[in-house]
Order: sequence, then structure tokens, then C-alpha cells
Amino acid sequence: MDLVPLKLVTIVAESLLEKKLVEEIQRLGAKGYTIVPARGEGSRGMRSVDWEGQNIRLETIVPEEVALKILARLQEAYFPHYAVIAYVENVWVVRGEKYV
Amino acid sequence: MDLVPLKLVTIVAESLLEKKLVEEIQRLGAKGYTIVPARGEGSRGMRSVDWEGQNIRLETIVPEEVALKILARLQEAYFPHYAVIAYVENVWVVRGEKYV
Amino acid sequence: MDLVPLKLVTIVAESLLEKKLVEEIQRLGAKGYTIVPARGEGSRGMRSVDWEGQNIRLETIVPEEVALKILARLQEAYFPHYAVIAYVENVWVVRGEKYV
Amino acid sequence: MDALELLRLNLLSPMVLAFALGVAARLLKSDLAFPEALYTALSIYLLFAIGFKGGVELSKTPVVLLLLPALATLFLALLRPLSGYLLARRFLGVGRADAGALAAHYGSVSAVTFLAALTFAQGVGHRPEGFLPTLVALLEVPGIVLALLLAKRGGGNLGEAFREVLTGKSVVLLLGGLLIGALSGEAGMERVKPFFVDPFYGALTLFLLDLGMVAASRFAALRQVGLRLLLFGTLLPLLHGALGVWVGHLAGLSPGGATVLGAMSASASYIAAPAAVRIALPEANPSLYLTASLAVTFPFNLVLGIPVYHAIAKWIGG
Amino acid sequence: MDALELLRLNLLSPMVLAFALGVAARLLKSDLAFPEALYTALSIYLLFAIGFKGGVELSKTPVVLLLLPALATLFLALLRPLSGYLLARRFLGVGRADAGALAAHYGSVSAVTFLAALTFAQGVGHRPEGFLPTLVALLEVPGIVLALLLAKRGGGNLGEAFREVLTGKSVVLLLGGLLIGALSGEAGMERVKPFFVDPFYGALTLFLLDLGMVAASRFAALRQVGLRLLLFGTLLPLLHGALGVWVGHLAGLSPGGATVLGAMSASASYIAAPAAVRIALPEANPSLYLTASLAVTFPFNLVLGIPVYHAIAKWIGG
Amino acid sequence: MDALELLRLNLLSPMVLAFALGVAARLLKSDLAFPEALYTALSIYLLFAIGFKGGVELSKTPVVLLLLPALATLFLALLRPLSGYLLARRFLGVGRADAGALAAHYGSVSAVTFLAALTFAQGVGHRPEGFLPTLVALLEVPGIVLALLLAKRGGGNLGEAFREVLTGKSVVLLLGGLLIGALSGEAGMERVKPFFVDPFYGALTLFLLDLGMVAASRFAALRQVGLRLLLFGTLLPLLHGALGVWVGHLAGLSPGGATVLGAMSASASYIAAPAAVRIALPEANPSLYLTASLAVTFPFNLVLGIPVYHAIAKWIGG
Ligand SMILES: Nc1ncnc2c1ncn2[C@@H]1O[C@H](COP(=O)(O)O)[C@@H](O)[C@H]1O
Ligand SMILES: Nc1ncnc2c1ncn2[C@@H]1O[C@H](COP(=O)(O)O)[C@@H](O)[C@H]1O
Ligand SMILES: Nc1ncnc2c1ncn2[C@@H]1O[C@H](COP(=O)(O)O)[C@@H](O)[C@H]1O
Ligand code: NA
Ligand code: NA
Ligand code: NA
Repeated sequence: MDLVPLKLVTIVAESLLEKKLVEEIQRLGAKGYTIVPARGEGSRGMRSVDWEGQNIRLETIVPEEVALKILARLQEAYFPHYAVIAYVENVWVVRGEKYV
Repeated sequence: MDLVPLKLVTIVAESLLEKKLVEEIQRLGAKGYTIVPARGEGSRGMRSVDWEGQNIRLETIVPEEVALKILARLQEAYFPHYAVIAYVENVWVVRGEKYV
Repeated sequence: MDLVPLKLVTIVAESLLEKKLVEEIQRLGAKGYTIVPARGEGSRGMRSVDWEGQNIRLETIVPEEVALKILARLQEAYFPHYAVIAYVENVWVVRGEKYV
Repeated sequence: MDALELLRLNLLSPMVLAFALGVAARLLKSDLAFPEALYTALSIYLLFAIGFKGGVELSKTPVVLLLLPALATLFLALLRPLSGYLLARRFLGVGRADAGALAAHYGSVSAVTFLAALTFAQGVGHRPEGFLPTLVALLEVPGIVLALLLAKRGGGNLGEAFREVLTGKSVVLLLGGLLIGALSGEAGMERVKPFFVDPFYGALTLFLLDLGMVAASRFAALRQVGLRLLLFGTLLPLLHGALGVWVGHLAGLSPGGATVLGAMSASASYIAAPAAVRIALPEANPSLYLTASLAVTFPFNLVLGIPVYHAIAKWIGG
Repeated sequence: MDALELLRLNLLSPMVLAFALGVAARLLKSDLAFPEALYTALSIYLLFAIGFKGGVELSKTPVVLLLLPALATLFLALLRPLSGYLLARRFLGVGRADAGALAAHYGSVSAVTFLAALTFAQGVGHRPEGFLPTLVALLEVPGIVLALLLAKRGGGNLGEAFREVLTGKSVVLLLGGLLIGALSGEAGMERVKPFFVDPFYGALTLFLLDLGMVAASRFAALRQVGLRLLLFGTLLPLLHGALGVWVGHLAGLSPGGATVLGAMSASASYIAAPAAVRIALPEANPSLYLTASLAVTFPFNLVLGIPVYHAIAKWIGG
Repeated sequence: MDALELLRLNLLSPMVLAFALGVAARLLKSDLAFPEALYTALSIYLLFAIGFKGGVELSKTPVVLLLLPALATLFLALLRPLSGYLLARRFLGVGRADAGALAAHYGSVSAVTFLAALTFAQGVGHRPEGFLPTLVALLEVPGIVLALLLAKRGGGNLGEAFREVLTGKSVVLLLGGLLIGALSGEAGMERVKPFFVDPFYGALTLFLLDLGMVAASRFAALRQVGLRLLLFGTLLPLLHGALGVWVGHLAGLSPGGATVLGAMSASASYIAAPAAVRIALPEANPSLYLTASLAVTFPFNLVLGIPVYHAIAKWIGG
């Protein structure tokens, strides 16, 4: 079996941003994503009191250059004003072509 | 403290498959697993309209050979017809014997 | 963009422990955390029948020495009596100073 | 009341309007969404309540009255998947797996269509027979199983699918509620009426609001699958519905009961069948069967079908 | 009944007491917590039910009666964000973004304050006009939009925020329910009354228990933002409330209706506005606007404001 | 009605049958499952509603009538953990931690058993005293604390467990509801009756369906822990139950009230106690205490115990 190395980008953000973040990552080249509702605390405890609840945890498996683009976009447009964090990991997948 | 390297296999699949997937991974040697309900999009947007909701995200920490067996089994029996993805990562645990 | 390497500690535990675990990791130096409700099976199937449901999956991004302290504390005070597992991974983040 | 007046009455019922609001909300891209737990909670409530009410009625019905309607239902249970399979093969030109999947959906029952028909029949003044929920189970289980048999003919985990249908939550809640209703009778009913009976219709209205959103999210797929599926999804229910009314009438059901049996027969499952089919026929295309049953047949029955079956029942029986 | 007696009645209503219990539970660090799905389910139920009831009433109201109250409401919709913006700039001394954010909150409406006022008015024997839920939507939408315009003046994704408000769940449920109620009328109402009307007040009580916990978790932030915000969050509602009662009276509303319009006008949104503001004005400080609207103005209106607006309405109109 | 007739009536109540359906669903491996949010929502509703109803009754009761029953309850609260501890040490032969854990469970109260007994007593025509929910809290809190003291004797975070019990959701909802009911009285009750009173019994039925599934998932563990635990889990409740009825009678309770106090005394907690014990006595084996309280004692009380305590109450009290 061929295991292909790729990047897994995980974004934890206030749930209000879900639609915008999904559009951003798809525009930057992500072919899929998985979202899980979450809660948490960080440097700004504050989350809007909202029907949607608090945070989402969004994962997307992408090639390295897409991962970098996503991080750059987050840094530019989201980190300053929103409660968002993001990190990258190395993962290995079968069927690597699915993610490119 | 001794940190033991192991593999973390993550499977994202339509929730209908939960019971079957748990049986498969246990049969192939996994000693435990953690499941989180999830939603997502990939190459087939379509998920059955179902009481169970949409996706599950299943994680299991296993030795490398078990990880490979799990991926092989997924590739053979699930990837063709079901909405499933899987990936492997390196993790380090305390009490390595618990997972073997 | 500068990517800073850090450790991601993931703890899966019975949900009853949430408050205690959050206090512990913050005391040991974690600057934030993300929690997702989960279910699972391991060496002790048993979970208390409780309003809170079953497990939580807690993630925290920390420097290596904090990660080790967290694992040591879990090993000492939680692994013997509670249903808890924990593992560490390598992740890369933007804005590394946020986690220290 | 004449037929047009009844159609108007159906269209302006809170139930049908709530479904339309759900559709509109999705088309307007509103962020309105029901939590999954609410959807599940409403499903559990509705199925158990309908079973329970049926059981209490059943406890007052002599068994012999049940015999003919049960036979009629079994007849429908055998015929519906066959006609569904054949029409899918011939008219849609799909393969064996897809035809079997469609047959399973049109061979089993949509509980909500059943509820809507029951509500409609009561609303226009009928008193449909109390044992009708029993018939739902009788129609649901053999229908799915036969359809899967048609598609598989000699392979696969049919047994698993069979067990899945029999112990599926719809059947357990419906039959379980029925049994509890039958055993605890009027005395039990008296105590739980303000929970399981009085608010029932309102809860159904809320549920349909959600179902409208779910159905609307399938409308996009309609364009891909095309006109033929639209025809399939309206003609087959009309055929099954008329047949259901007719055999219901022959079996001695009241016009109200025949209307409901007709609607049951005309309906296509979108809860039990998709789950069973996904396990037993993974190679079938979900886009096809979900769109047909949920985005075409369900709204068709809800809005037009039920008044039509009622008109037929009046015409034959009344 | 005199004013003090009414205040006592309000304070000892299950609704206000449930809110207090929620606050107490949070201050005692109890582990009591509502699942998010329950909060959402209750919200959906309450908004739809209030819309529906309003719609049924509306179906019995001649349109011409609606004209003047609608104009009065639009007048309030234009004035409230302006006064909110100015007071925030002058009295709190905050920047343009924060002032715009506060203006959006005090320019739109808290649905729960509206419900509480309606319940209060009915409780003391008034029959507030049935079209009041229509006025909620009329007050909500222009208020938020104008406030965002004030803050942005020439930049940003205002359109997105506008669409978000119009298709937001509050507005969709309220207006959708209203439409369904108006179309299905008394006949529809009869069937869903045991679900949407009879248990309404109890469901609202449960919801307020949860809201008390949410509000209490903001109390800690109060100390940081200080006394001026406290004054802002009580004086502005008093001003808006009195104004609302007055123009309501001028527009021909009954004392009950004027009380409710006053409470609406006095209220600050904590559902629609935060979402819209977070998207359109991310640089505004949520601590400021959430604390003001949820931890100051909402409890103030619930406990003291509503009886005061009622007293004014009686004094002017009664 | 004689005792056998009452037993039959209890067995065929929707409540007990729903519990049985839940058990059956789990044994048949049905995929029926309640979302966690529904379980929590029902718990919150039931506890608050029972407290509220009790509070309204309480508002009509002279305080002096409460004195003796409260003393009787405190007596039970001290005695029950002691007898539980001793029986666990001697008869089961378990260590100090396990005995303390069992004592905490049989020293506190199962709210659902309390509700079932209340419902049963009302169902057979009694009018149990309105202040009984107050007694639940009085029995629950000291019971758990004393048991933990027994097990710890000189170590550990007992204070934390104590706080946890006092501010636990069961106690907050029950006592909070009671307070709200007492303060808002009949006037408040009138408005929320269609939500908190009328549908109560039906909601309890649904809750028991879920509890049946949870209990059944413990049945497998029964075989491991063996016959002695089964005896422990039925004899201890019989003892505590008879004692509870007796002191209730001495304290002047009506036969209905004595039946309910007996059932409370016979019950074992499976909500508050497990949480407190897991924190304070992590070395105790959950398999033991959860199986005993949830899979043995709870169904025993629900099906057999309550009619037995009622028979005793009739026999003693006339
Ligand atoms: N060190 C961390 N580890 C894990 N999750 C974090 C961490 N810091 C922040 N988060 C998550 O990111 C969200 C936003 O963080 P912040 O912008 O720091 O408030 C928080 O609500 C947490 O869910
Ligand atoms: N690139 C991706 N990154 C993260 N999750 C994915 C990705 N692609 C697919 N998924 C998840 O896997 C599920 C099934 O994928 P698919 O079979 O491509 O429809 C989706 O619903 C997503 O939850
Ligand atoms: N090998 C494993 N992989 C993933 N999750 C596990 C594994 N073993 C245990 N868990 C999780 O950790 C929880 C406690 O484990 P245990 O203490 O072994 O019962 C389980 O309920 C699972 O959610
Ligand atoms: Na179905
Ligand atoms: Na709002
Ligand atoms: Na308890």
C-alpha cells in the first residue's frame, strides 16, 4: 500500500466564522474538510452568546503549498480580530490524489 | 517518563458505518477507540438523510502493523462505495503496552 | 511565514474530570485548550451513567516541557483510577508566542 | 366539501405551510437549522405517540376485524417493491442495484406521510381505524426485504439488512408504542394524553418545518437526475395510492382508513430504507433514491397526493 | 392594582424567578447546564409560536389599523440606533466601531423582552394588539442596518450583514410563523393550540432559567467595563421605552400594546445583533456590547423596565 | 383494590411498560437511542416540574406540619448510609472504598423512583403531601456526605464532594423549582400548568423508555458481580422501604405520603451519587455500585417495591 505524505491543517475558531472559513479554504485549494463542534478557552475568553454555540474545530487534508496559503490567509484576515487558532501536522493517506 | 511511539489512525466516515468499522478495527487488533460526531464535505457531498446525522470521526491508537492492516481493509472494502477517508499520524504515549 | 514547532497534547477522559483536568493543565502552563465531547471504548468499558455523557477529548498546544509535565501529572494522579488516555504529537503553528 | 375546497384546506394547513417555510428558508439561504437532537427527539415522540394511540384503539378492536386489512396490506407489501423495481428498470433504465434501492424505498413506508394522511382524514371529519399503525409495520418490513432480495439474488449480507429493518428504531417505536397502548388501554391513555395526544399535531408541524429544509437541500440534485425521475416519483405514488385505496376498500376499511392506507401505499421511505439500502446495496447511488423519495414523492404526497387519495376513497367507498 | 403591586407581581412571576434561579445557579458554581440543543429548540419554538399567534390575530385585523403603528415603529427604528450611537460616543467615549456595535444592539430588538412584556401585559388583564410580532420584525431589521451604516460609512461587507439580518433565524421564524398563522387562521390554530399556545408560558420560563445562567456568566465582565456602562444600559432603555410608549399611544395602540411597544423599543438584541456585528464590525469589542445588552439591559427591563413602561402607558393612555 | 390488582395496575402502566420497552430494545440490539440532549432536557424538566409543583403545595402548608416529617427524613438520612455500609462490608465482603461507594448510593435518592412512587400513589387515589420534594433534598444531601465520611475517615477531598452534592443540578433544580413554586403560588401555577403539570406523566414515560435502555446495558455486568449483589440490591431496599413507611407513618404522613417516603428511602441514586463518588472515591469499582443501583434496585422498586411499600402503608396506616 502506498502511503502519501500530506499536511493536516486544523483550525479552531468561533462558530460564526464557519461559512466564511469553508469558502476560504475551498478557494485556496482544499478538496474537503471535516468539522466538529467544540468549546474552549484561549487568550480571549469571550465568545458571542449565540444560537450556534461556541467554537468549531475544522480539519482539512491538503498539500503543503495549500496549507501555507491557508495559514497566510488566516494570519492576514482572521487572527487580528477573531478568536482563531490554527496548526499544521504531517499525516499519511492512501489515495493521495483525492486531496490535490 | 518513557514515551512510546505509536500510530494514530483517524477515520472519517458516514455515521451509518460506525458499528461495522468498530468491529473491523477491533478484529484487526485495536485495543480501543474514540469517536466524535462530525460533519463535512468531500468528493461525494451526499450523505443519507438519517436520524444518525452525518459523519463520525473515529480515532484509534495502534502499533504500525495494525495501522497498515486497517488502512488495507478500508481500501479494499470501504473506499469504493462509501464516503470514507483515513489518515495516519505519529504519536507518543505513556504506557505503550496498553495499545498492543 | 514563520512556523514554530510545538507539542499538541490530546487527553481522552471521562467527562466528569473536565473541570479538574482544565485546572491541572492551566496550572502546569497551558495557555488554552479545546474540548470536544466524545465516546469510546478502552480497557475499562465502564463509564458512569451520568448527565454529562461519556468522554471528553481535550487538546492543548504547549511547549515540550509543559507537555511532559502534563503527562507526568496524568500518570501520577489519573491513570491509576480513571478512564484516561493521553498522547503527544508534533504540530507547527503561526504566532508561537501565543502558546508559551 | 368538494375536492378543490379540500385541496385548499390541505394547502393552508399549518403542517403543509410549515413544510413550505422550511423549503423557503433553505432556498433563501437562511441560517435557520434544527439541532440534530431536536430532529431525533421529534421523530421518537411522533413514532411512539402514533403507535401508542393506535394501541389504545386496538385494545378496543376485535381481532377478527383486523384480518382482512392485514391481508390487504401484505398484498401491497409484496406488490409495491415489484412494481417499483420493474418501473425503475424499464422506465428509468437503471441497473439492478439502483432499481433494488428504489424498490426498497417505494416498498417501505414514510411515517410522516402516514401521519399527515391520518391528520388530514381526521381533519375532514373521518374516524380512520385505530389499527392503522399496525399496518404501517406490516407494510414496511416485508417491502424492504423483498426489494433487497430482488437486487441481490444470491449474495451479500441480506440477513444483516433484515435484522436492521426489524430492530430499526422506526419499527421498535411504532410497534413498542402500539403494544404499550394496547396493554395499558384507556386507563393509561388518560394519564399521558396531554403529552402524547393533545400536542401531537403541533409537534408534527414543527417536524415538517425541519423536513422542508432537508428536502430543499435535495432540490439541487433534481436538475441532475432529470425529468424522468420526476415522473417516476409522481406516477408510482399515484399508482400505488389508487391501488392502496382500492384494496383498503375491498378489505372493508372506512373511507378515512382507505385514504390513509392509500397514502401509506403511495409513500416512499426516507428513514428506514436509506439506512438498510446503504448497508446492503452500497453500490447503489444515494443521489437517485434520496432525491426521488424525499424531494419528489414526499412533497407530492403531502400537497397533492393525500387529497387525491381521499377523493378516490370517497368516490369508491363513500 | 397600583404600580408597586404590579412590580411585586412581576418579581414573583415564575418567569422572573426562573431567571433569578439561573443567575443564582451560575453564581453558586452549580454544574447545572442546558444542552445547547435545548436552548436552540426552545428559541425555535418560542419565536415560531409567537409569530404564529400573531398571524392568527392578524388574520382578523383590518390592514388599515396596522398603518399608523407600523409608521410609529419605523420612526423608532430610525431614531433608536442614532440615539444609541450618539450616547455611546459622547457618554461612553468609545470609538466609531464600538459605538456602531452598541447602536446595532440597542437598535434591534430582544425577542425575549418582547415576550416577557406581552406576557406581563396579558397577565395584568390587557389584550395587546395581535399584530405586535409584525412590528418586532419592522423594528429589528432597519435598526441593525442603520447602525452598521453609521459605523462603516463607506466600506466593508455591509451587504452581507444586511442579508444575514433579513434571513436570520429570528426573522425567518417570526415572519414565517406570522405568515403561517395568517394563512391558516382560526382553523389551523385550533389544531396546534395545545402545542404552540397552552404550554408557551412554561416553555418561556424554562428558557429564562437558561438565559439567567448565560447573563450571570457576563456579570464578571461588568466590573471591568465599569459604572458608565451600567448607566448607559439603564438610561438608554428608559429613554427608548418612554418614547416607545408615547409614539405607540399616538399611533392608537391600546395601553397594553403601548406597553409592549415601549418594552420592544427599550430592549437590546442579544441574538441577531451580535452575529451581524461580529461579521460586519470584527474590530468592535464584544465584551462591551454583550455585557451591556445581556447583563445590564435585559435584566433591567425584565425586572424593572416592563412595569415602568406599563405605568407610563397607563398614565398617558389609560 | 387488593394488592394483586394494584401490582397488575402498576405493571401495565405506560411508565413501567416504557421501561420494559427500553430494556427490550437494548436486548434486541435495536439502534434506537435517545440523543444525550433529550435525556438531559427531560431530566431538567422533570426535576424542575416536581420541585415547582411541590413548592406551590408548600405555599399552602403551615410550616409546623413540616416539622415531624423533616425530622423523620433526617433520621432516615443518617441511618440509611450506615446500614448500607455495614451490609456491604459484612454481606458482600467488599473493602472500605467499595462499601462507602455503595453506602453513598443507597444513602441518597433516585429522583425517578420518587416520581414513580408519587405517580403511583396519585394513580390509586391518594393525595400525597405537597412538601415531599423538600424531603427528597433533605434525604439526599446528608446521605451522600455521611457515606463519604464513612469511607474516607481522615483524608481526601471530601469538601469538594460536599459542594458538588449541594450545588449539583438535581438539588438546584429541585430546590430552585420548589422555591419558585412557593413564591409564585397558585397565580404562577395557573400560567405554567399546561407545561409543567399536564404533560408531566407523559414526559416521565418517555424518560423511562430511555432509562430502560441504560439499565439494560448494565445487565451484562450482573453475571460478573453475582447473586450476592442481586440479594443486596433487593433486600436493602425492602428494609429501607419498610422503615421509611414506618417512620413516615409515625411522623403523621398520610398513607400516600408514607408510601412515597418509603420508596424514597428504598431507592438508590444513579445520578448524584455516581458523580460524587467518582470524584471522592476513585478507587471504588463503578461496576459494583452502578450495577447494584441501576440494574437491580431501580427496576425492583419500579416494578415490585412501590406496590409493596404501598401495601405496608395501607396495612399500618389504614
Ligand atoms: N493553546 C491552545 N491549545 C488548544 N486550543 C487552543 C489554545 N489556545 C486557544 N485555543 C482554542 O482556540 C480558541 C480561540 O483562541 P483565542 O483566540 O486565543 O481565544 C479557543 O476558544 C480555544 O478553543
Ligand atoms: N481533504 C479532506 N480533509 C478533511 N476531511 C475530508 C477531506 N475530504 C473528505 N473529508 C471528510 O471525509 C468525508 C467523506 O469524504 P468523501 O468520501 O470524499 O465524500 C467528508 O464528508 C469529510 O468529512
Ligand atoms: N487505543 C485507543 N485509541 C483511541 N482511543 C482510546 C484507546 N484506548 C482508549 N481510548 C479512549 O480512552 C478512553 C478511556 O480508556 P480506558 O481507560 O482504556 O477505558 C476510552 O473510552 C476511549 O475513548
Ligand atoms: Na421510513
Ligand atoms: Na435578537
Ligand atoms: Na440521584
